[in-house]
Formats: sequence, structure tokens, C-alpha cells
Amino acid sequence: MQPAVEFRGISKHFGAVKANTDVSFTIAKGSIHGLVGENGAGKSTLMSILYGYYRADGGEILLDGQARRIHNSQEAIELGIGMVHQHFMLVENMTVLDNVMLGSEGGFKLQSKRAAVEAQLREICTRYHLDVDPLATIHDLSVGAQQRVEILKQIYRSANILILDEPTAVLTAQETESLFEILRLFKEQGKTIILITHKLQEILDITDTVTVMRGGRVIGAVPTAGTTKEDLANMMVGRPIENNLPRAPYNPGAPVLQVESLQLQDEQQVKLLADIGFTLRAGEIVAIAGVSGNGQSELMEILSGMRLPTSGKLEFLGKALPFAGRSDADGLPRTFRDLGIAHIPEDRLRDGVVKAFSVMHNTILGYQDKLKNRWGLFDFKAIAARCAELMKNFDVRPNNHDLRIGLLSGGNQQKVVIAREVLAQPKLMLVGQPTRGVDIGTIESIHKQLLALRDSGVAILLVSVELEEVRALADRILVMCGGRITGELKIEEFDTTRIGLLMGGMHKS
Amino acid sequence: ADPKLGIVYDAGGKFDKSFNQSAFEGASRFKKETNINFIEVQASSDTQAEQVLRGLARKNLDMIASIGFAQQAAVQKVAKEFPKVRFVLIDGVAQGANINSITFKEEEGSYLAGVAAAMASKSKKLGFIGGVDIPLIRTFACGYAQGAKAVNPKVEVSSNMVGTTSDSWNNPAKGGELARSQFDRGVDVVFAVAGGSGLGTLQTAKEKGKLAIGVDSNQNGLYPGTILTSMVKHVDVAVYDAFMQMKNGTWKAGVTAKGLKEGGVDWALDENNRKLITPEIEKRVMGARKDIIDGKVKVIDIRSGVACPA
Amino acid sequence: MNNHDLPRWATAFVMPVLNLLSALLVAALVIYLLGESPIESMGILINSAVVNPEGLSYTLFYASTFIFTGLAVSIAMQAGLFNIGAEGQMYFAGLGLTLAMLAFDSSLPMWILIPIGMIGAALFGALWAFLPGYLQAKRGSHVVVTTIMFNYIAGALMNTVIVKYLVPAGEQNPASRAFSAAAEMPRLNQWFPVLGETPLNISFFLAILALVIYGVMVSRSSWGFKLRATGLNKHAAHYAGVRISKMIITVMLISGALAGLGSVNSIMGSTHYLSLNFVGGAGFVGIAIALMGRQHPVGIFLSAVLFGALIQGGFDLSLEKQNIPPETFIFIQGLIILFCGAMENFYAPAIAALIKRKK
Amino acid sequence: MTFEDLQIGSILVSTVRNAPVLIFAGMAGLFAERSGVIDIGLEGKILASAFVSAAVAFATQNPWYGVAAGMLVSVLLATLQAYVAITQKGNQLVAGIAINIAMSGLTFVVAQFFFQQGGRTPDLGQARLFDVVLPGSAAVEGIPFIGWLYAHLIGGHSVLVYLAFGLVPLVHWVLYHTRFGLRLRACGENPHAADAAGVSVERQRYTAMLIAGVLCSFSGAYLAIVQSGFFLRDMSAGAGYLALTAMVFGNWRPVYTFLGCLMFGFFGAVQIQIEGVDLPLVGRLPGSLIQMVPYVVTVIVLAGLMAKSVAPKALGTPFVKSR
Ligand SMILES: Nc1ncnc2c1ncn2[C@@H]1O[C@H](COP(=O)(O)OP(=O)(O)OP(=O)(O)O)[C@@H](O)[C@H]1O
Ligand SMILES: Nc1ncnc2c1ncn2[C@@H]1O[C@H](COP(=O)(O)OP(=O)(O)OP(=O)(O)O)[C@@H](O)[C@H]1O
Ligand SMILES: [Mg+2]
Ligand SMILES: [Mg+2]
Repeated sequence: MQPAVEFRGISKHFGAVKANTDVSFTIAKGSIHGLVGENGAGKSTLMSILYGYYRADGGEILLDGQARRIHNSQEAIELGIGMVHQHFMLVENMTVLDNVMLGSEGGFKLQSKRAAVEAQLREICTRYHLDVDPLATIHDLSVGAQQRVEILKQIYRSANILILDEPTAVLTAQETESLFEILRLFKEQGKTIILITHKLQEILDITDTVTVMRGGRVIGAVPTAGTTKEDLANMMVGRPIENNLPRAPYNPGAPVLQVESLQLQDEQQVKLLADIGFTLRAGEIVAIAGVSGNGQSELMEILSGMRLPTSGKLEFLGKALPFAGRSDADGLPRTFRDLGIAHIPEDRLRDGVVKAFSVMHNTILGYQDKLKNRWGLFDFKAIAARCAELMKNFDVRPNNHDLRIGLLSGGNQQKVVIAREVLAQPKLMLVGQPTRGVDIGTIESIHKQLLALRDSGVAILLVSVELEEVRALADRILVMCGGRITGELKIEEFDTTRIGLLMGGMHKS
Repeated sequence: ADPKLGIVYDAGGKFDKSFNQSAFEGASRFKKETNINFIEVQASSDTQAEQVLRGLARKNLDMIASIGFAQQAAVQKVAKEFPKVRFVLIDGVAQGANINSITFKEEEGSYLAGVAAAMASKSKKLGFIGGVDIPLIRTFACGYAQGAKAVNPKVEVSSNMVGTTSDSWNNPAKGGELARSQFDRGVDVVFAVAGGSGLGTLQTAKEKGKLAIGVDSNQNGLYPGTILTSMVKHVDVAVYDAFMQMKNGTWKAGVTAKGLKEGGVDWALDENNRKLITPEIEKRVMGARKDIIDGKVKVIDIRSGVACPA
Repeated sequence: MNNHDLPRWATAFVMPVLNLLSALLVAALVIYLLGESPIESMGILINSAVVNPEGLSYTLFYASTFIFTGLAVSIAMQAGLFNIGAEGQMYFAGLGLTLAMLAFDSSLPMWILIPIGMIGAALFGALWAFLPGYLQAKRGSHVVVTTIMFNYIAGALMNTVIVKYLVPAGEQNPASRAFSAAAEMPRLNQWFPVLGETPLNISFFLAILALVIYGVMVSRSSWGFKLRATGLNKHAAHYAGVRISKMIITVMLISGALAGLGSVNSIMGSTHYLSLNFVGGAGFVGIAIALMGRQHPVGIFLSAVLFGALIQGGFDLSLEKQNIPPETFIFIQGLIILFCGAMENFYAPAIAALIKRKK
Repeated sequence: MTFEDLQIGSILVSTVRNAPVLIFAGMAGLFAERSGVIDIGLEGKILASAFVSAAVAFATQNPWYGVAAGMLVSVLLATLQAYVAITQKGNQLVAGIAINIAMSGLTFVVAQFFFQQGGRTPDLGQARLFDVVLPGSAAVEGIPFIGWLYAHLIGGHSVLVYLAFGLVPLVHWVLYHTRFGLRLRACGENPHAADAAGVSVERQRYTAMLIAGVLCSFSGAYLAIVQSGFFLRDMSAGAGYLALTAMVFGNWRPVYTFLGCLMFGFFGAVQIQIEGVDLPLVGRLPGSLIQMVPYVVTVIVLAGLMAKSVAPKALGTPFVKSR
């Protein structure tokens, strides 16, 4: 076996945080190497060091047996390293073409090159079955398509070592499968691939070897063939993970939310939601499955008061939701929250938290007017106590409520948001992608919390693209496609193929 | 002993190409001739004016010259507190036994400028460019128009102001642009009363081969050949005289309005514009000058509340 | 952000002082080049700005106005709005105050006139900020552009109003008539004669009060929480139930009102009449103060006093030293803003290295 | 005078003559801001280059030396600003405002020190840049419309005017059709993406600031050695802020920014023409009210016609590699 990359004693500290400590392992050329670990284990940091984004405090990196100092991304790119980041590195208001060309334009004048590159991209797209229009603008693309642009970029640059940091976090099963097809093709061409993911099934499906990290250190490196999900989970978390969480028997109560013929059109009169109708009862979890971008996000925005519907009848606990007579949704989320609707937004960094606020301040976001005294002021002692309890109950790490929330790992940010919304004791909980980018240990605890909420009689509407998650939580499943509900199943009828067909637009049958 | 003298400029500063600078020149002449020094300060705001006047008064100065109407209230106030200190207020009126308020009949000097302009103009279209639309500037404009119409009632005077903020006194580009626009409309003599912005006007007139009229000090020498004349306002003389009277012990309080008769304002005729002022122009201007001095012609001062007749 | 994990005493005290010294060092160089002794000049400056009670009184008088304009810019900044229009708002507010005084100064007693004047000023200041706020909230017109435009418009409008309607007949000075004595803010020298004949008045306490209220509202109130959320992340603020457009309009109204209150000090506290361009750049100084003071009440206070001291000390210094034109202090103001406001971390690496070596 | 007397020709020529100050500064701001650095320091750079170009042009009696010296100073200031904004990661607004204030004071002090004319330079006389007379102007002068068009609207301006107008397509081309422009825009939108693509954000932003310095210097030079023929304290009179306004107005795009500059020039010229004229409906407005025409028009256009202006996303935020 010939090593493509070798880490030797890499250490990296951010102030007091030891993101990587003495990390050493080897990645074989032409292999797919998995990298797993809890949130904050140091995976992204290590990869960022390989990609020249951060400078290691100590240790060295060998490429093809040669010690290399990689000072910046430019050098990494020149060494044939490509990286698809956890958060996409795309310029939103530019076209796919320009994003691909950025950094490797091949000359001062663009115009002469653009046509050639475009042709080349189209050719790559056909060869690798990537469905991307090179002339589309990034902000018009779905997350899945943006992911494909990132891949396209790397193919175009013919990277030899490809780092993928949680590429599947936002992909559907189908999209993941086609991504893996491409990765296998890469492997055949002798490229080396490093894959970070929280989904252990994917590790088993595609990698050759897997390295497990915890607390900035390497816990173990094993050939995939000889390991199991349970083994990996054990290594990652230090304890076994429960697969089937216990739950009370399905015993739905009175209707909490009734939606009838809900319609939504955008300013260009494009139909985003059409004829949505369903009922949600107390004490049940209804999951909405579907490929992302099929109207689920819009539905959640309407139900949480963040957006106005075009028309439709929406009743909450028998009373119409107060959309009437409004020209914009300004301030509406507060009214909804007062009514007893809590919302875990799917894009937590955009909607759910204020990154520059401390953890404590984020635990009152949305409830600020409930916690003020009669002079409109906060009692920070009480709020800190409330926050401390909440952080303890939900095991938010590090346990320091003065930290800017932006410095927390994604999983821990998510725990703060969920804790905040659960604490509000809502009657209806809207949950969008609760475990995106979250490690298995945390997924387990989030799922437990949601099930406990259900058991206590709260109505929960869950949007998730993870069928695993839908299966683990839902009592009933609605499938959405193209802004419509294409089917409904009870959990006993769970059937991946059938759901897949409905997600693809096959109508109720 | 020599008197202790002070001079306080207003926000324009002593190099404003206008009355502050003129005051500075008068004080300097006094210093040169008598070797008596003077303290000078610039008060950038009305609040500072009061502060600095009081500060100078405390130093037991014998006389303080306050330049500009902005200091009127401050002089009024501080003069009361320091009855021994004598104050000379230029361009404004304050009451007090130790204050001499000196105002100028700008309308009279401007009238002469208007006469000269109307005589020299071929198109019979005159221009006026002011810094900011305030009573003082309007007085210039109105006197100018009266003079012009006295020569020929058909003469048209177009008037523009540079702006409304204090920038407007320091915007030569705009001063030039206004002149160009007036020239495009057929104006061929322009009177600039706009401090530093007016320099842009004079400059543009030279470039375009038109005539311009300077203001406050004698600006004929700036662009000889295109500056028809200057409407001189003898702030320098007023300051010089006040200092001299102080030295000689002949100073008196009161309110003085200085016009042509008192030598407060005048037009400038020297070697720089000799060629532009034809004998007819000179005769006509000198005639008007005499009429005003003799009281045969009364030039309306719009500050008295009368609307401008021209 | 880039503080290299320095201890608090270093970031809060040592670094600002070093920065200030650096600015003064450059200033000293300029003074030296102008042919005066820097040390003597600094001595005069400090003496006349803070040591001498009368000078200190002037320093605080100027600072009172600057606190208001600094607060005006700061509070808008908390909502992510860059209000460049404090200048125009304060100018227009002067009109509100003046109209109120002209109407009532002969008929009402002082203790009513003062609140009336303040209300007039705040109201007109708020009014002048309303349209930019409204257009930003409802039409998305950039508040930076509209407030700059409104500064110019205020200049033109005020010029017309003052010259056309307010100048008493026969007066040279483009200013309103002077108010009666009842319309004068009580001066502090009544109680502290050592302050001398200086215009420092109770506006100073009002300014401090405004600072305290601002500090409490922004950092401890639910409204301030929503305000800052709006400034930091509009999406999250919307999610949290903030009415963004109402918030933007409200905060611009408050900002304008605060800028407007600055005119109470300038007019009712000192000149007692409305004159052309009486604001004299205080609104723009407010921007510098808000930025330098990082929108923190203590920072705003210190920066305002620093600027007040520079104006007062610089004024006295240019009086003493005829070689140093007053404009030199405009330059020094710029230097201080640069060193203290923008290069605040200039010495951080050096201090960090020093601390490390000691350990 | 009546409404018919409005001299459209004069207004257009005046527009062309007034716009370059704003165009140069606007294009300068465009480079800085598209790279992610707020450039509120345009005003200070204009003023500094105006002074230095006038002073050097006077001292050498050669306008081009003046232009070059102005450029040097403006670039130095831009470098300082870049150092603060990029290397020190300081507050960009503060840096810009500091430069504006400092230059307002310093230009006066230095001008006073050298020339003793109250912060004014001596008249440049022959050391100005004079207007170009297009060949054949005299010949066509007599032809009614063509003559005016050729000799006065198109011809008869300083070289810098042609440079300003020529700059616009050039900037457009650089911004949208070159590698440099692509990287520049990426740095202003998402510097992390640019960095990940191997682009040095710092270098890109420094370069942008240098270009801004160069362009801005023309603005100052134009003011001093073309329009006025001398330097006067604070003669920029808000041109930097107006240019910034035109840029925001133009949504950070070169052609629209250019139109914004022209709009200011145009309404400035209209305002001159309608001062003292009896207007239909409203009659004769006081001069000072007419002064607000360009600004009111801007607000109306901004509120009524323009879509929301969208700034470069990363504008004003120093690039820090961190989450
Ligand atoms: N720029 C930074 N500044 C401070 N701390 C950081 C920074 N980047 C990462 N950290 C911290 O370093 C640790 C490792 O972070 P890293 O992003 O490498 O984790 P990860 O394994 O990729 O987690 P996840 O699975 O959530 O992506 C975390 O505790 C994180 O908070
Ligand atoms: N968006 C809203 N929809 C419905 N009722 C509201 C809304 N905002 C405030 N209220 C109600 O108005 C009353 C006034 O509350 P309060 O003064 O706390 O409002 P606020 O917090 O200032 O509002 P905002 O969050 O919009 O700034 C309360 O009864 C509150 O429930
Ligand atoms: Mg990661
Ligand atoms: Mg409230």
C-alpha cells in the first residue's frame, strides 16, 4: 500500500480549545478513507490544515512520502488537493461557470475562456451524470445542486486528493447514491478520497478504511470491512447507541392543527405550495418526507408565521391562525409563539440563532418579551439560571453560557435551539431538519427529546430528508413533491421504495 | 504705553478672501506703521466667540475688534461685563457705551459695480454669484441690480447662489460652474460675492474671455484684463482707523454706517483695469458716486426691510 | 476579535492609552514641524482642556452635544443602520426648538419652556429621520444615501426658513431673534462658580441621563435585545418575532430625536438663538464618537469628552501659539480616530509577546 | 426669464463637465467596495490629491507632474486605509472617516505652511490642464446642432473628462470579463469561497484599494487643476460622499453608478438654470430651496424606481478565517 497522505503528530489549538492533539494516521493512495467522530472532535480542523486553511501548531504532513508545508489553499490546490467544505464555498450571486473558474481562470481575459470551460463542464456533467446547468446562478440552485457544483469544481480542477466534509448532510438518499457513484469512479481513476460523515451506514457502504476521532485525538483506525456500525459508534461516543428508542403507544388526541387547501405563490406567480391539507393531532409526530426544495421549507415558514400564505384555511386549536388582513409577516412569529407554536428552523445559522450573541442570549431569542419584567428589563440572574439548567438538561458543551454561540459546534448550537423551543412548552412544535450535521450521540439525545415531547401530548410536525430519522420518529408520514402532498403512510406501512416513488412525484395510489 | 489690541475673526478665518482677510490686512498695516502688535484668534462658532471675547477681555486688552455679524450677540454680552474694554464690531450692530459698531453700505459700492457692469456689457445681461443666500449677500445683489438698471432699465441680472452650507464659501468649482452657466445664457459681466468660491468665478471669466467683478478687497490684480473692477469694502480701513484712534485716544463708541461718503465702500480703479474702464464708464461711475455721496441718489438697502426695487 | 486573548486590563486600558499616545506622538511631530515646542503645547492643551476649571467646563459643554449626536449614531448602528444624517437632524431640530421658543418664551416660565424646547427639538429631529427610516424599512432605500441627501436638504430648507422668515427686519446676522432669559438652560456656574462664565448647563446631566438610559435599554431590555438582534441577523430577528420595519422606523425616530436633543445644548444652553449652520459638524463628530466608542455608553462618553477637550484645548492653544492654526486640531482629531478607533489592535501582538515573555 | 430659456445645451455640457469628479471617485469606490472594503474615505483622498496635484503643478509648472504627485499621495492614503482595514482588520468606516477628517485639517496646515495664502495654493496659471479642441471644431462651429455637438458637447473638454467617460466601459470590462474582476467580486461577496478557491483575499483587496487610490486621485486633480486652477481648503465639498451615494444608488455596478454620477451632474446643472426662473405651477422658488433639487430627486428616484440596493455581502467585514 502506497500512502497518499500521512499525518504525523498534528496539533492545533484555538486559544484554550485543543481541536487536534498529536493526530497521526495514514491514508492509502487510491482509497476512500472515512473520518468519523462527534461534533467538535476536530475533523474539519484537521482537513482544513491539510487544505492549507489553518496552519498546524505542530506536526507534519507527508504527501506521497514527502514532507510538505502547505501555507494556503493555493498551494494545496497546486498539490492536487481539493476540498468540499462543510459549508459550501460558493459565491451566491455568480453563475456555476464563474464559480468553477474562480481561482483557475486560465488567463486574464475571461470572455475567451468562458465558452471553452462551459463546454468542458457540460461534458463532465454528462460523463459523471451530474445534473447542473453551468449558466445557472448559485442562489437559484437547491442545496443538492450546490453540492454538485462543489463536486464539479473539484473534477474540473482534477484534484487527486479529494476531501469531502459532510457532503451528504443535506442530500437525499438518491442524491447521496449518485454522489457515491461519482466517488467510486474517482477511486477507479486512482484518486484518493477522504470522506467525513456522521452517517455510519455511508462509511460502511463506501469507505475502505475509517479513522475515528474523539476530543481532538485519533481513537482508532480500522479497515471498514472488519467493523460494524455499533463498533464505530462505540469508539466515537464511548458507549453504545440505542437504535430503537422506546416510545409510548400511538394515542393521538384532539386536532391541534388543521390545514385545508393551502396555497402559496411567489412574486412571479410561481406555485410553491398547492392544495396542502392535513390534520395534526396532539401527541403525534407527523413527518413530512421529500426531496429538499419541494415546498417543505415554505410550509414550515407559513406555519411558524414567518411567511404569509396566498390562501387557505389554517386552524390552530379550532381557531383560525391570524393571517387575515396582513400585508406582511412582520412580527407574526411572535403572535404564533404566543399562541403556543414553537419552531426549530431548518437553517439554524440563518434563522435560529444570532451568532454574535452569547449562548445565554440565544436561549431567550423569541421569548424576550416573556422574560422581561414590567419595566421591560431582563433579570439576567434568573435568565442565567434558566440557561444553566437548560444547558445541563441538554448536555450543551462547553458548558459556558457566556461563549458566543458561533463558536459552538453545529451539534451543540442545535441543542441550544431545541432546548429553547422545548422549554417553551408549546402545543405545536414545528421541527425542521433537527439533526442535520449532528453526530450520532447527539442525534440520539435529540430524538429522545422529541419523543418525550410527543409522549407528553405535544403535536409535532417534522420535516426531514433523512428517511432513517422519519422512520425513527414519525407516527404518520406525509410525502411532498412539487409543492403538493403526494401521499400519506402510517408508520407501519413504512416502505422506502414506495416513499421514494412518492417523493419522485408518483401520485396517491 | 502702547494699547493692547486684539482681533477676533469669525468662522471664515483670516484668509477667507473676504472681510476677515481685509480686517487682517488693516491690522497688519497698523502694526507695520506703529510697531504695535495685536493678538488674533478665530472663533469657529458663536459659542467660541463669546468664550474668546471674554478670554481676551480678561487679559485686559484695551480694544478688541470683532469681525463679522456672527459675533454680534457675543460682543453685546461681553462688552457689558467688561466696561473698560473697548469693542469694535464689524458688519453688525451692538449697543453699549464701549462698543463701536461699524456697518457698511454694501449697496452703494455694489451700485457702482452695477453701473460699471451695465456700461461694459454688450449683451446687457449681467450675472451675480453669491456664496449663500443671506441678507448681506442679497444686499450686494440688490445694490448691483439697482446700479445696472439705473444705466439701462432693460438690463437683465441673473443671480445664483453657490449653496447653503458653509462649504459654499470654499467651492471654486461650483463658483466657476455657475459662471459658465450664466455665460451660456449670454451674460458677459459677472459679479462674484462668494469668498473662495468667487475665485472660481473670476478664473472662469478669464478663461472664457468675459468680465468679472471682484469683491471686498481689490481683486483687480488677480486676472488683469478680465476683472472689470472690484467692489471694495474697507474693513481694513475700519480696523486700521479704530486701532489708530485707540492709540491716539480719539476713539468713540457708537454706530457707524460707512458708505461711499465715509470711505467705507468704493470701486477700484488701478493700472490693472485701467484699460477696461473706458472714459465713458469712468465718467458715469464717478457721476453716480458723486450723486450718492451728495444724496441725490438713494440706494435702497434691503436690510431695512424694503423690497429690492430692481 | 483579534485580541490574542489578552487580559482585560490590557485591552480596556493599556491599549487605548498606547493608541492615544501614538496619535499624540504624530501630532507632536506636526507641531514640531510647525516650529513650536510639542511638550509645551501639550501642556497648554491639557491645562486648558481639563485642568483649568473653566476650560474643563467648556470641554464638557462641547461633550454634551457630542454625547447626544454620538448616541444618535450609536443607537441606529445597533440596528445595523448607518445614520449619517445626525447633522441634518440636529439642524432641523434647531428649528423645532426655536419655533417653540419664539411662540412661548415670553409667556411661559422656564420649567415649562425647557421641556417644551426639548420636545420641539426631539420631535423635529425625529421627523427629519422618519423618511429615511421609513424608506429603508418599506422600500429598501439605503439609509446611508437618504440620510446624506437629507443633510443637504436640511441645509437648503433651513437656509430658506431662517433667511426668509426668522431673521428680524434690519438684522445682518442670518439668525432668529434671541430668546428671552426664561428660555435659557440653567448653567452649572450658578452652583459651581469656579466654572466661570461658561455655557456648561444642565444639558450635561441630561446627556449623562441619556447615556444611562441608552446603556440600560440596549443591554438589559427586551427592546434592546430585539434591536441588536435586528442589527446582527435580520432573519433571526424576524424569526424571533421582531417587527423589523417597525423596529427600523422606531430606531431612526429615536436616533433623530437624540440628535435633535443635541441642539438644546447648543441653542438653549449657549447662543439662545437659531443661526445658520449652528450645528457646525457636531453630527459628523457624532459618527466618529459612535465608532470610536464602539457604541458603548462609557466609550461614547469618553470619546465625546476627548473631542470636547480637543476642541477646547486646541482653541486655546492656537490662541497662545500663533504658528499653530486651529486646523491642526482637525488633523489631530483624524489621527486620534484612526489610532483609537480603527487600529485598536495595533499593539496587541506586542503586548501579547511581552506578557508571554514575563510568564 | 421664462421656462423656455432653460438652456438644454448648456445643461448637458455642464453635466459632462461636472460628472468626472464623481465618476472617478465613484469608480474608485466601486473597486474598493466590490472587493469588500467600505471606502468612505473617498472625500479625504480627493482632497489630498487635489492639494498635492495643485501644489506640485504649481511648483513644477507642469500639470502632469501634479497629476502624478496627486496619484502618489492618494495611493499612499489608500494603502494606509488598506493596511488598517485589511491587515489590522480594523473598522473600515472609522478608517475612512479618520482619513477624511485628518486630510481636511492637514491639507490646510500644509498649504498654509508652504504658501501662506490661507490654505490656498497660488493660481496655477499656465500649469493647468486645458481643454482639448477637437480637430475641425472651428470648421463645424457654424453648423447649427452638429457644431455644438462636436465642438462643445463632445469636444472642448479636458483630457481627464475623456478619461472619466472612457473609464466606465473599462471598469465594466475589468469587473465582469477578467480574472481580476471575477476574483474581486468573489472577495466582496464571499471571501471564504475565494480563499478556498486559492485566491489571496488580502492581496486582492490591497490591489483593489490601490486602484481606488489611483482613480480617486484623478478626481482631486480634476477639481484642482482642471476645474478650479488652484487648491482651496475643503474644496472637495462633499464630492466623495456624493460619489458614494451614486455608487449605492447604482447598486455597486459601474454603468448604473455612472448614471448616478450623471444624474447628480445633470440635476446640479438644472438647478443652476432654474434658479430665479418662474417655473410652471410653482412660480419662482427661493434660491436656497432650488439648491435641494438634486438631492430630492435622488431620494424620489431611490424610493420610487429602484429595486432594493444590494451591497456586496462581505462589505465591511474584515476577512478572518474562522467560523
Ligand atoms: N476558528 C476557531 N476558533 C475557535 N475554536 C474553533 C475554531 N474552529 C474550530 N474550533 C473548535 O475546535 C474544535 C474542533 O472543531 P471542528 O470544526 O474541527 O470539529 P468537527 O469534528 O469538524 O465537528 P463537526 O462534526 O460538528 O463538524 C471545536 O471545539 C470547535 O469549537
Ligand atoms: N406582532 C404582534 N402581533 C400581535 N400582537 C402583538 C405583536 N407585537 C406585540 N403584540 C402585542 O402588543 C402588546 C404590546 O406589547 P409590547 O409593548 O411588548 O410590544 P413590543 O414588544 O414592543 O412589540 P414588537 O416586538 O413588535 O416591538 C402585547 O399585548 C403584545 O402581545
Ligand atoms: Mg466539521
Ligand atoms: Mg417592546
